[in-house]
Amino acid sequence: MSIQVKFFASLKETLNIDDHDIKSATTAGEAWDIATTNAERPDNLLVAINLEYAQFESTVKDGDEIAFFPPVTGG
Amino acid sequence: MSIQVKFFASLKETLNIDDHDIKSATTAGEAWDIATTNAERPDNLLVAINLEYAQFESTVKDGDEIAFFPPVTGG
Amino acid sequence: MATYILEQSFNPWESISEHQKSTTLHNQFGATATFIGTMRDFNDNETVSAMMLEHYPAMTQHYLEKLINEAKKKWDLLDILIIHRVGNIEPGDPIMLIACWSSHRRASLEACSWLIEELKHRAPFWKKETRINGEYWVEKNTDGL
Amino acid sequence: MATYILEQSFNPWESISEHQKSTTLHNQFGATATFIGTMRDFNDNETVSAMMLEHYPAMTQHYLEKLINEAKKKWDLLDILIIHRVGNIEPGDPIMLIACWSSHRRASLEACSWLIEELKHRAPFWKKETRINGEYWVEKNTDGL
Repeated sequence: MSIQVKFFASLKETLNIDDHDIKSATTAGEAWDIATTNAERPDNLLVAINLEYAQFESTVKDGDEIAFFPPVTGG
Repeated sequence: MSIQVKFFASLKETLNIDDHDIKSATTAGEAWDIATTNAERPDNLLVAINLEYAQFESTVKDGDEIAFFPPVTGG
Repeated sequence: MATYILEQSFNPWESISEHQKSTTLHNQFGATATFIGTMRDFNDNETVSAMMLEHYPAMTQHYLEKLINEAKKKWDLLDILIIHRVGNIEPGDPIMLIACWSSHRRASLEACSWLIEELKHRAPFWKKETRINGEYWVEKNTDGL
Repeated sequence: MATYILEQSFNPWESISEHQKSTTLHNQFGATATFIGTMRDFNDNETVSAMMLEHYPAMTQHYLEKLINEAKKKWDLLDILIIHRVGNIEPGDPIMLIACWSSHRRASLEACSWLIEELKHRAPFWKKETRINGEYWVEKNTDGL
């Protein structure tokens, strides 16, 4: 029983945090709080659940992959 | 003293006419009448004087190059 | 800025690549938008086996330069390349190439689209298609399609 | 339809040419619109000596395929090629390539412009620039500029 949590780009550096699993969470926002031990959410923070953009209120379930990252700047 | 008259594409074939000089004309329309011996002007006929699009009422002068052609279809 | 009217077939990607190398654009451009128009082997649901492209050389040269100057006034462009075929063309042959280089994407994209439409509606080229039943002059260009 | 995420520098014109040869498009396409985004050696009036492009591999692949499928629904396209660099990038390197093939010009031109904007606003890539005073994450993409 676990949820994978990933961080990217400036967010990963600012939080100084590695990708890791958490045991459970009911929403993406709760996953953030657990994974970062309640770090403040930056402005413009984006979240994806299983490779799709989601909201912090979106529900998560066992086995999900949740990613947090800043605005994208590719292209 | 002469004005060059040119014809292009389907127009040249339909009229069965070669590029030639005429002695004088006051307007592009008159140049058409003289050069084609009063052929009817086709719908969509275009005219250029010295490489710029013009009107049949546009004045022409000695030494001008007048071209008549159908709608362009390049690209 | 360069324009070429060619009587032989050309490789559009090599032409763009060579033009880009020949310029002093290195490390200045961030965006390149290109468009290639290619001869298909059918039109209006009919097989087209060959095409002849006639033009009015002096006016063509004048108009291509005029379009380039107008585009440079409208957008912040670093370079423009226009190539157009004339003469006998076979299916699969590129007919027209337009390439625009700029610092940022909007200028090159908008200029490229604008140049296509202006060239199609103002530059003195005429296409004659060889179809099964004979040769036909194309009567007019489609409107932005 | 193809997407490639590359860790090495690539020649955009050769990539398009090779892709075009590898497909069964021959004599069917009449229009090819392409866009190349290239790394410049300055940004915001500052010299940029290098760039690192990070991405979220699984989501990137998912999004590029999703964008291609959406574009195919919106326009009548014969083929699409998308290439995006990741890793360490040097000034003058192409970063992104989008090429669209269609029968008529409007579909490829509109799809190419749309794909650029969607990729820039949805695909999970992040740029970090090396400037004179250090390394800086690019905070957001310009809006269609």
